[in-house]
Amino acid sequence: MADLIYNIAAIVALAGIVLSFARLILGPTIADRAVALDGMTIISISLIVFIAYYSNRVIYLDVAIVYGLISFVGIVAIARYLERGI
Amino acid sequence: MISIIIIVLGIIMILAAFLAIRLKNLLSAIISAGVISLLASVIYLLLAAPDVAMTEAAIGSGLTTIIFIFTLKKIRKGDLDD
Amino acid sequence: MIFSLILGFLLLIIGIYGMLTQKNLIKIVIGFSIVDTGTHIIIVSIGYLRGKTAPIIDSSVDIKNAVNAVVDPIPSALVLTAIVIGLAVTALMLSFIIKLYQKNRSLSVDDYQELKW
Amino acid sequence: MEMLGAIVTLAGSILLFLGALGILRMPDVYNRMQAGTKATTLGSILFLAGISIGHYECGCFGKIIIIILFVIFTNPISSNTLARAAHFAGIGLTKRSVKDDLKDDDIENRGEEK
Amino acid sequence: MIKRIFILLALLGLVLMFLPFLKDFDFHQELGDLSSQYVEGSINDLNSQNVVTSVIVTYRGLDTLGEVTVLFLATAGVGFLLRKKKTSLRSRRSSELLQTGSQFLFVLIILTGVYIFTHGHLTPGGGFQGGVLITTAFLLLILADINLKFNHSILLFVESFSGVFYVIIGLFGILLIGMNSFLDPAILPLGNFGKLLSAGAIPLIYSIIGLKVGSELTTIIDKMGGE
Amino acid sequence: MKKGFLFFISLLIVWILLAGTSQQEIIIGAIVSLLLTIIFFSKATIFSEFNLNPKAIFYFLIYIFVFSWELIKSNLDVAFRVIHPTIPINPGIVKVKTKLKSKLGRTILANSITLTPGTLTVETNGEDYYIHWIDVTSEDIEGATKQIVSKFEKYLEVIFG
Repeated sequence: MADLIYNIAAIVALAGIVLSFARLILGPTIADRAVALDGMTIISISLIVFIAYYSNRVIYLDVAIVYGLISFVGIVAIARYLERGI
Repeated sequence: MISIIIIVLGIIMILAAFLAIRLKNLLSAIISAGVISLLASVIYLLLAAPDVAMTEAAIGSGLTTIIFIFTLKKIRKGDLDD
Repeated sequence: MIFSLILGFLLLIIGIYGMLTQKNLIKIVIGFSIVDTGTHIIIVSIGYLRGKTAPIIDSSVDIKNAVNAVVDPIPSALVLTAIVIGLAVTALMLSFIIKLYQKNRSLSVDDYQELKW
Repeated sequence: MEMLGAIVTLAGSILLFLGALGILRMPDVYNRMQAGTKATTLGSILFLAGISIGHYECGCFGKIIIIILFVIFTNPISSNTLARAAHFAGIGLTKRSVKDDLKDDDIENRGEEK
Repeated sequence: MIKRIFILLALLGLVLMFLPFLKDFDFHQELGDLSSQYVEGSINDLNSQNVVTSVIVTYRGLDTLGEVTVLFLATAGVGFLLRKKKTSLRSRRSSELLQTGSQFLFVLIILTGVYIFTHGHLTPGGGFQGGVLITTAFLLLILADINLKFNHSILLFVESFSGVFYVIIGLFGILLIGMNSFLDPAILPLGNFGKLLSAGAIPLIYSIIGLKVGSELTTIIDKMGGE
Repeated sequence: MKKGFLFFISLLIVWILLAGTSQQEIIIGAIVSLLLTIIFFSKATIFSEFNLNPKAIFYFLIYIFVFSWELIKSNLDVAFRVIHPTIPINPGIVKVKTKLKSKLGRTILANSITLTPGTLTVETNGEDYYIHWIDVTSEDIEGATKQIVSKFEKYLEVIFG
């Protein structure tokens, strides 16, 4: 029972990734696309932790740590380029 | 479960690859290419290769995008130079 | 995993298509990085064995029976260094593009005719 | 205990989904950013907390706490930088907006010289 | 038009080449001989939990040395192509929030990077990933235009020193163990399986690779993004 | 000196959360944290900008609770607005004022504002913060300041002086 609920949660999160990607396709401006990318990274962190639970390996969490710490740098770089900062 | 995740993420990656090739605006194309390497690291994790997943997460989502953006910056500045 | 193998091939073909059809130099490099990712996915999925886990033998894997419980470590080791080298190669290509742009003020392949026959 | 963790995880995933829906539905960049920052932050916190509650025997509390801290630190910084850049790049607010003090005050060009 | 047809034909040929490979591809159920030898050797001889790490550092250590050399050559190429020149262009200051936040996160990223490359034999990760994390920390400073006054001679010193030290550790293997054991980790005590100080010299070698990769990629980023 | 020690301890805590509590890990973590403290503590001035007395620590704990409550409230608020068929928003960018001086305190204030109901910091300029508000209920500076900033500011003022 609990396993089933975990799987449903993962599929709902996956649907979230699909919706964000739809904004990335539609997005009229670059800022919209960057917002969609930001949303996708955060949902992916949750998905990675779910995979760690699903495969029953604690060490996969290290990947999520690196992902959570690094992925925002790309967004910051896009923003700084947009505002002509770098 | 693993097959479902791989199929959904795979469709998104293929669409993102098409967008990266097709979009006229270079920055949008770079963002789409960033999506590919972002989701590739999840796929490596599903294929039981966490080392590769960590490398791709660190390099693909951060450094590759940034190197492209630095190139665009140099080109824009060169445009304004003279 | 057959789906990831197909995904890798599709990415490879899309990347090559982009490299062949696009005129913009930066688009060509983007195509190259897509081909890179596709190749890496192919190599990793060749090393995957169904129902086995990552080659890191911690407390959740039986040490006595480790050989029958893990996937192939060699493709992982190969791809890991290939990704880092790919980043350096991309940086090198992009700096060539910057240099070319500073010289000719153009990003289109059509404007570089010196080596055409 | 496992059931409790599963329900918390499900609540988190629904919040993540609503955040993504907000990114899709909202009318302009700033409102999308509101949905994309807040809903996904609490959503991922609940998702991670639910998994570590359901599997308290794995001894992974430390790493989960670290991931949650990193998400809380980094998420507002990236949204703030992006909102500032979008406003500087001239992406306007939606027609339904009431006021725009930042545009009226015109401080953006003052800070340009390095 | 003719060009387009040629391109489509080339892609079709590629697909036809790959199709039989996809159709007849049989997934193995067992590890190959070499792989199982590596797995067993890593557990019994080297005391290293992560088999990928022991393949990279020990069994294929010479290849890794070559790869680090390729990285060095690429760095030198970028440095040669992009010489710095002064631009008088105005650029916008970063916000106060980004400046404070990146000073705060800089220390955290460096600490995590050190964790990643010292635990290469226990967790996924190692020198390459840790080096990239350290590069990202410096990149954050460039993006937030903070001047922490790190001077470039330290960077060059770290790069060349770690390269030389890498080779010296390799030569110690020949000196202490035997003719065929360049880069053998058994020059240090092997320790207990699963502890931080185990697997001989693997943590040391991987830390050195991490410093080397980090300083080289930082040089690339600095050349491409610096003013 | 005291604050340097606190910096060292917090780095060590992060290391222990990452690596676990076995003896070797703690020794290596202490060495790494000590090196990082020696190298960075004097260069980055933002780490020494807070008070260190019992009252400040008490207020810090209260602040965490207030912040968590606001975070939950904000999420339900945004979720409600997203689900609603007509998207009931009334957005705008308003200007508010803060009294905080310390850089770290101002950053924490701005990040808290970003993570709480319907507000997003867009730009800071001296004591003015420009905030995108999803549902503007008071258009003048005093009213907006009272509704957005003051609930956090009274705690942060004690902590960061």
